[in-house]
Amino acid sequence: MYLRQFAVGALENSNIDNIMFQLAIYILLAPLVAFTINIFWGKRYLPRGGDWISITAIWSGCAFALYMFFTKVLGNYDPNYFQSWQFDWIRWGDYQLRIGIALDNVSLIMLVVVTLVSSLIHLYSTAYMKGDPKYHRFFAFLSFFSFSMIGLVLADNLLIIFCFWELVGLSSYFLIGFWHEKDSAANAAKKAFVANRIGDVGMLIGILLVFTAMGTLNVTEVIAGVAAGKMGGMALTIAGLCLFCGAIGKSAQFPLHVWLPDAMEGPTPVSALIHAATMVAAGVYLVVRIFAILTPEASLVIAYIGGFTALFAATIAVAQYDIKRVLAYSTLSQLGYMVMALGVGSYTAGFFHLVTHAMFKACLFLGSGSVIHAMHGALHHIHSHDDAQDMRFMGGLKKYMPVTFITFLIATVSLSGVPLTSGFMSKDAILGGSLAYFMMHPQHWLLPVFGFGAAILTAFYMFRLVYMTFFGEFKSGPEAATALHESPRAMTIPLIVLGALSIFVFYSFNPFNPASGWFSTLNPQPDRAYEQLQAVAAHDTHAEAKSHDSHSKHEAVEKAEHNDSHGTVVESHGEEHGEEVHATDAGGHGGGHDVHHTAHLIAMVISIILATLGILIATMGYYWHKIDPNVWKKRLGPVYLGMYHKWWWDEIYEYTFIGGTKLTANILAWFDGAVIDGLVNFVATIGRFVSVVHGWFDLYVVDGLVNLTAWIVGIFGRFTRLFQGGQIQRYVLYTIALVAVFIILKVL
Amino acid sequence: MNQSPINIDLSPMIPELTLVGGLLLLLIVDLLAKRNKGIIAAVGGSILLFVLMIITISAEERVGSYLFGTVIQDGITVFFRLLFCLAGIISLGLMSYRFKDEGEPHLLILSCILGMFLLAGANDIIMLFVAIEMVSIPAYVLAGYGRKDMKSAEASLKYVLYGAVSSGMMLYGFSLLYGISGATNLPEMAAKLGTVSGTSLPHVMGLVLVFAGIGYKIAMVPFHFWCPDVYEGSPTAVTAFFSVAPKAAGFAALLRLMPVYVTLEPTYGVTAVGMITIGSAMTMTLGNLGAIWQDSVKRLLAYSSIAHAGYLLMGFAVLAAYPEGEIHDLATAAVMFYLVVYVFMNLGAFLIVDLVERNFGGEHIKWFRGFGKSSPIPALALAVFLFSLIGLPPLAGFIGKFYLFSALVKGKLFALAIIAIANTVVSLFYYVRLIRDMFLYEAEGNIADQVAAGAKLKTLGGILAIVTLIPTLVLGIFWGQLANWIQLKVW
Amino acid sequence: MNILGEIVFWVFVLLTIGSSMVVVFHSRIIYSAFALLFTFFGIAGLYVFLAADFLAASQVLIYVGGILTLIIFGVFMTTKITTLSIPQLTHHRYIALIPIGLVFYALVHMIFKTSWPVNVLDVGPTTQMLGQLLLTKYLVPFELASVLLLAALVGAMRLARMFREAD
Amino acid sequence: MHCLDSYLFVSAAMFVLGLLAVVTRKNAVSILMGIELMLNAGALNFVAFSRFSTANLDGHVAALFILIIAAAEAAVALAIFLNLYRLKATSEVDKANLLRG
Amino acid sequence: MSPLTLITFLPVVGAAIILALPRHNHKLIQWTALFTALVVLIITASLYPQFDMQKVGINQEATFQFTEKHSWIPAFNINYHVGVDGLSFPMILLTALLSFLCIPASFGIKKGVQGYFALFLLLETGMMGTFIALDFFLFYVFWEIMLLPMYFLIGIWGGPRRIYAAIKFFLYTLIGSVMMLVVMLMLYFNTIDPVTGGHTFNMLHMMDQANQTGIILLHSTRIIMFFGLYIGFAIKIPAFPFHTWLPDAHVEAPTAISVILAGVLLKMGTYGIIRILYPILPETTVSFGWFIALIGMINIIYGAFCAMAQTDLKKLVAYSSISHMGYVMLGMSAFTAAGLQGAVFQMFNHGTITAMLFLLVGVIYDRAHHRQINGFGGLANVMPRYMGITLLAFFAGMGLPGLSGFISEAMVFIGAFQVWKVHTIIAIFGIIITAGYLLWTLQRVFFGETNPKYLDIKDINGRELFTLIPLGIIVIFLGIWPHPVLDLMNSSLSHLANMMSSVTPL
Repeated sequence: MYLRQFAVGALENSNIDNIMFQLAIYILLAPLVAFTINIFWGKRYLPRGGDWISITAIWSGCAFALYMFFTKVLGNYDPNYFQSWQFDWIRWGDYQLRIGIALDNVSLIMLVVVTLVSSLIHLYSTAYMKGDPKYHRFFAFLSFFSFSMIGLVLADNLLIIFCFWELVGLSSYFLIGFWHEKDSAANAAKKAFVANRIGDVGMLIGILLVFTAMGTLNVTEVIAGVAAGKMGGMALTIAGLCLFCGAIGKSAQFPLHVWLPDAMEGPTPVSALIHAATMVAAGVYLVVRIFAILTPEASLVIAYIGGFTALFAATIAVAQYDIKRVLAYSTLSQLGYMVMALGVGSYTAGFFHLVTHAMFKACLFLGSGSVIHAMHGALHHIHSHDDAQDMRFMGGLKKYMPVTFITFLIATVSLSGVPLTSGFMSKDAILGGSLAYFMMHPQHWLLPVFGFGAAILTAFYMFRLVYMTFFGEFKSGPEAATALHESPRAMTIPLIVLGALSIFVFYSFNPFNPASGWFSTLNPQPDRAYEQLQAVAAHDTHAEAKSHDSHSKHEAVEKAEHNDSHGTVVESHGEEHGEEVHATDAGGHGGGHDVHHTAHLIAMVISIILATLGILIATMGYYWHKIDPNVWKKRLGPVYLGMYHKWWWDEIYEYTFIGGTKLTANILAWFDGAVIDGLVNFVATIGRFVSVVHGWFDLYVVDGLVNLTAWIVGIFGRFTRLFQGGQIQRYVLYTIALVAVFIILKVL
Repeated sequence: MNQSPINIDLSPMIPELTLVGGLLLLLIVDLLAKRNKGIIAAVGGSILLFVLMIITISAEERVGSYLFGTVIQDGITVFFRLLFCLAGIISLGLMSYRFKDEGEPHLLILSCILGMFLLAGANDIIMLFVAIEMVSIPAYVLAGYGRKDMKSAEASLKYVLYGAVSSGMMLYGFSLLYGISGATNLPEMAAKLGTVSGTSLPHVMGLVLVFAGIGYKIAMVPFHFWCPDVYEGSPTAVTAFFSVAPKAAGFAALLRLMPVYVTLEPTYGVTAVGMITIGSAMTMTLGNLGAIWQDSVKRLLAYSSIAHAGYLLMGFAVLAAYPEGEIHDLATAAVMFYLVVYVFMNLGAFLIVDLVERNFGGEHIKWFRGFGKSSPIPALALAVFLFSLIGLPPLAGFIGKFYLFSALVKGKLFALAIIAIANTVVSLFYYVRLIRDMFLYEAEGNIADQVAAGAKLKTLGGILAIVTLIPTLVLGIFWGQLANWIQLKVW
Repeated sequence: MNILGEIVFWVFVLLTIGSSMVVVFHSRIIYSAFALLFTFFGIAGLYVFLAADFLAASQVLIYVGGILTLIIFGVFMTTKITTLSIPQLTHHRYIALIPIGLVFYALVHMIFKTSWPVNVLDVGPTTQMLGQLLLTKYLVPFELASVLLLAALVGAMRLARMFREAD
Repeated sequence: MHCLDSYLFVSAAMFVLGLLAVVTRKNAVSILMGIELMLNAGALNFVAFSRFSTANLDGHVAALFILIIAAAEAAVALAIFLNLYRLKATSEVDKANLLRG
Repeated sequence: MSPLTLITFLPVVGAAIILALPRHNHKLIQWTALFTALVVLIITASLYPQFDMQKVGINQEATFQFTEKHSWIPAFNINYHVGVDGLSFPMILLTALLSFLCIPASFGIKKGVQGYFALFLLLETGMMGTFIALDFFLFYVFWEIMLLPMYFLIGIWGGPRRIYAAIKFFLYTLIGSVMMLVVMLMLYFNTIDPVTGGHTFNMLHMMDQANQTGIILLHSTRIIMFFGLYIGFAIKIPAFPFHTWLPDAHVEAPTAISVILAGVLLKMGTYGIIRILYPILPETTVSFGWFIALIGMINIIYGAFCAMAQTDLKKLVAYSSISHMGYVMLGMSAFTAAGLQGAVFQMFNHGTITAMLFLLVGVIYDRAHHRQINGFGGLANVMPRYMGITLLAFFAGMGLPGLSGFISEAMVFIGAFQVWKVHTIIAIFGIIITAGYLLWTLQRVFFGETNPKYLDIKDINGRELFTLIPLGIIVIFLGIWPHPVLDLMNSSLSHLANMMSSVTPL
């Protein structure tokens, strides 16, 4: 009764009637229900461990998501679509913290991506996890993850984003540590959670900064608040970077990247779902959400972190032998791309890459899962304890697993950025964006270098992987080969679907111009709130600086010239108004659109060349065997070692942060026991020393009065007793002496 | 010389006269009785004290000073007389366990009480001196009552020597005061000394030396040395009596002497407040420190009683600081309230210690280990008394301390309050140690069987335990009545 | 006062102090006890000089006749009597001198630094006045003293009986 | 001319000597003698003040009571000494040190 | 008679009944105790619908609820004055709940059953009384009443070093309460009852500056009083550096007593600060807000680090309590509605969460007879239900969203950050360390190969589940829908926040 009172009080202002929200809530809660049922009753009472409940929940959710997507996104084609539903969650004083669901194009697209990939992986898992003793629990956790991820996507409020953010971390923890009997899995789970927490601390601080300045956490209101000038300058930069810290953790950007490769200890479907397609993209999604409030300085930092991660992770991927690790580093690298894209202001490109990457990377992981599944069977057949994930034991698998091979190849091509794939379009957009940024700000030449460097390495290591796995001879012996087989249909269907979705046609009918596709149309670059504010301030003097003509098309050369002149204008102006330089510098949003087109073309050419080059080198090394990788290993020397050992970051962290923390803990615990507790033990130590001689200390003090006070008091107590020696005449003497002293001192 | 007819009103002396008469009667009965002399004397003495209480209450309204100002009767007198009777009755009960066949100890206690009665009303230094000796001399004998007990003999020796020296010093002090004031009557003396501006040397030294006598009676540092030895050596029942009644009498005397003390002006840097504050601080500190390592529970309680004297002296410090007015009355009431509470809890504690000693043959702390398990009821009672001595609510001891602290805080003697707090904490060590030994430890070694047999409070013991326990518990919660009554006495 | 009186007074003073010192310092207890006799006499003499006739008489009667006898009995009963030269030991004599010396210094300082009130009593027989005081103003202490003596008697008897029973 | 000061001096000397006896003498009876000295010192003071300073006889009364009390005290003290001697076969006070601490 | 009086003294009646029961009939004693606690819980719960959430309380006598006021000791103007407001009501709910749940958790006690349950019920009286008292003297008396049963419960039924722990607990808390006593008297003598004109112990009168006179109006005195009260309460919290009694007491105490100790007794410290220190000395408190925030921050970080280094599971939980109480201090140091409400909510949540943790430690201790974290390993497969609940409790302790701890911590951070930026930022890093030690512990206890010693260890049983599941449900429910508790305190604490923000610091 009273609960209803709360419920009514909290929900009265909501417009829950809307079918969209009803569907969204269904999509959100169905997996939660599935989780609850499965975790409690799945094992004992439900057939098949209740997997069908989870699958029903997510597939129906996927269907509804697609329905919403087609009715709203494709049906209406409204770039400014926005709807939200709220209720108040926490109240203090007069303030109500309202949370709820926000639906717009971005969230709907993400919803589709998440539910689709998740649905496919649920299906895949039925085969992959078959026979596992904790089969029901796996599905329960998958459902739980789906719930958290969908919640993250739908959330309209930074605090609730943070909540689901933590919950996806939690489900990731459970799923990485799914085989917790293995120490490595348990360690990896812990590492993932703690690394995420570190990022979350930053995010929390960012949330607090935002809340303190604006009194709201609703994303829309925050953006409006920034536009209204409630927060700006340094504070906004810091807040933006703090929020981005969360993304660093979740999307495993440098320097918190170390957890993701280890997270591959989880079952492969988990790697595909969480650590490739969806959860790790949450960081990028967050940046997408807060894109409008990022200041140029913040963006720049973001761009560098992303770019560095992209290249850095790619170098490591080159030298790995574990099939999943290669993919993991590749994921890191691609996430770096996305982050860099957002950093340089290529909002659409970044988000686009998120979507395409989700598809082909999920496909790759599932494909690798299929391979591992097969290898596992084969190695088990010959009673070998070799690592089923090590590519050095594979080879020639295309013959045995044709479906896997083909889908894998499509995804690889897509990832490598070969034309006619989705990956080509999105990656090209990113590279174009970074190049454009460089062209506007030549001092940031490193960003395109990162991008293009990563591109060639990507093509190389992906084809290296394909060659080592699918081509050549099977290296575990013919006997094992007899046990190799194509995976069951439950596994191949998702592969086919995802492989298909890696083709350009689903995103844009022009394979070389993603901008003409529905995606870009629906996701135009949002106005930067910060910039708007600056623009208002600069309105009188620089009307042209805030040109928002986002669809203007000019000749490339003209654009370049225009941009140059524009740049100079800005710089000359900057001498007078320092802040506004940054305002117009911001990712080249203003005049930068023309540059984008130029850069886009240049980038396209370069990236095709680089991809070809990368593929060529891989082919030379691993297919034609024209180049001996071992020779190059020696030749590269320490560089190779660095790549192989992941540039020693794990070791560095182990000895600095982790070791430092444990050391601090031990020191403080010692401090607590030794110094604070008692201020005592110092004295007690001396006391114990004395006790060796006298023996009374242990008898009395350890007997219950271990305490400095007790000790001192005890000493005085003993002292007092000295005067009570049993000689009555001495007593009289003491008395007289004290009286005499008193009289002499005080009276005379 | 003035030969006018002398008209002496002896009516305020009715309680004392009754007591003397009863005492003589009991002496005769004692001589005639053949058996159970002690029980007869104890019962008779208790009846006598009970009658005295009735007489005292009925003579309550006769306020004023009598017999040429040597005797005063007011609420405080009445209060103390009732208190002495109460302590006397409980002590006689305790004594009758030990002295079943001897009447004299009971009679000596009664004569002690006679001295106390006079002390409570003494208003003249000669009266005071004689009354104090009247309290002391039977006490010397009582301390030596342990039959063939070396410790008891030693206790009485120490008691008599220390007591005699103290009274010698007090006497010398009185003579000095008499010399400079020319009066033996206390109010007169105070008035005389108050009119003299500044303070002369004999004034200071006289008061300091008098302090020796009073301080000895209340076991105040540095006149406390006799106390632990005498308390330990004397028979437990006697110790119980010593620890409350003569001490309370000493405080009564100090209360009477306060007007003289407050005449001290800080010419020599010595004031009554300073003297009493230092005395109080030293007393409680040394009392508590001394108690810490004691293995004899009687000795422990002796030190604890020293400490409690220190707490009580805090009230006197406030009295000295505020010679009259609201705060003065509050402090007086606080001291009196504490004394009531103290009588109950201390006698109660000794009751249980006596029980242990009678059953096991010793009061060393080892006999208390495992006592809580073998005899839960006496142990629980002792725990209550000890917690009350610590001053934990909701027990009476807390209220007593609370009252004293209120007086201190109101009188703004914060330094003393802080010392008292520190002392309360120190006192925890030994009280809690005893409680711990009773409840948390097992009996050790060869005495385990004996302890495990337990000890039971028989009829008399049970009655005495209830008589002491109920006030200790009830006064912790419903103390308003008593406080009101005491305040009425003070006004 | 005449010169003779003066001389006699100082003789008494010297007798009192000197015999006191013998009491305190002599190494034979019997000598101490007898020296105490002279002290009491000396004080009685001083009482005479102070015009306290009744007191002087009481002093001689009670102290010399009663208490001193008691003390000498005490000496004999608590020591094994072989000769008259019963040695008595002393301890911490020198350390005791310091505080006690300080007390003495303080007292002497006080005595000679203070201007005592001067209010001289007429010389005359005091016995009657004392009697009156004792029966009026000091009636209660007077009576009490008798009870006190009774109590002391009972107590002493009791202790002594214990002494006897112990045999 | 003998005056108040000389009496007071005598009394002070006796008081101090009495104290000295109490503190230094081992024999209980000697200590008792010291106590008697102290009491007499007090009495002498009373009488001297009565004569020179206060002009009343209260001092004499006090001295009288001191006499009585000294007697009572001496009686009890001696009984106690006897008791101790009986049990310990000594009258030396410092031998009685069972009770301490 | 107010129902509050009923719930306070009913346990004493129960204790008396228990003492009258035959000594060796353990079943009867246990069920009597359970029944008593159940009745208390039912009465307390039945107050919930009657509680008017709009009423303010704090310093307005008229808006306290279920009040009862009798003259107790007229001589000192002491009243039996009880009542609840939004600050104390959640606390009595918590007390009634935990007291009830702890009784089945104590059914394993075999020694001195009668004494145990009697003391336990006496303890419940002390706790209830402390939370409902509106008269300072009454508060103090109840505060001290808690001490004795606790001493015996730890000292008699505790672990091997129980005596040491009991005495340490006793000494520390008594030192604190004596400090409180002096300040209480200072306040008493300088507060005028507006009606009678005499001195008063009424807290609500003390809160009105118009009633204060004399030296307590001096800044220096107020600072002294602040620290007197602060130390009195800080020892109970326990705030750094007075915290060292806690790990010892917890390690030695029997499970149920640890639960009560951590679940209710620690709250008394912060409750006392908010109930007494804040309204009575507002401007002094505001001036020392930085200090409270600093101590809160140190508690969070320091407690977490110390927890990380522990090898004893119970000690780890004990230190985690220290860390979590730091959030309460941090929250209340900001004097904002969010911070205060977060702090009180955190008190409630910590009560439930830490109760679960201690109960869980008790469960494993009953089976393995040790608590060494490294001595387990791989329990996940043999005790899956146990692990599930442990995970819930651990993650709640970590402040994971969806569980109650998150909301209170978030509110604390939001509230505190507005005022104490640096303190809060440093404190936020505590959540990393918290996650670190809790996950590390999970790993060492549950993951890896199953320790062969414990292959046939029994999973959690029905009685244990009975104590844990209600707490688990509360933790989850309040994590999703915090209003039932948050709304209780909203008006009271908003009022307090307004009070605190309207004063001018020294």
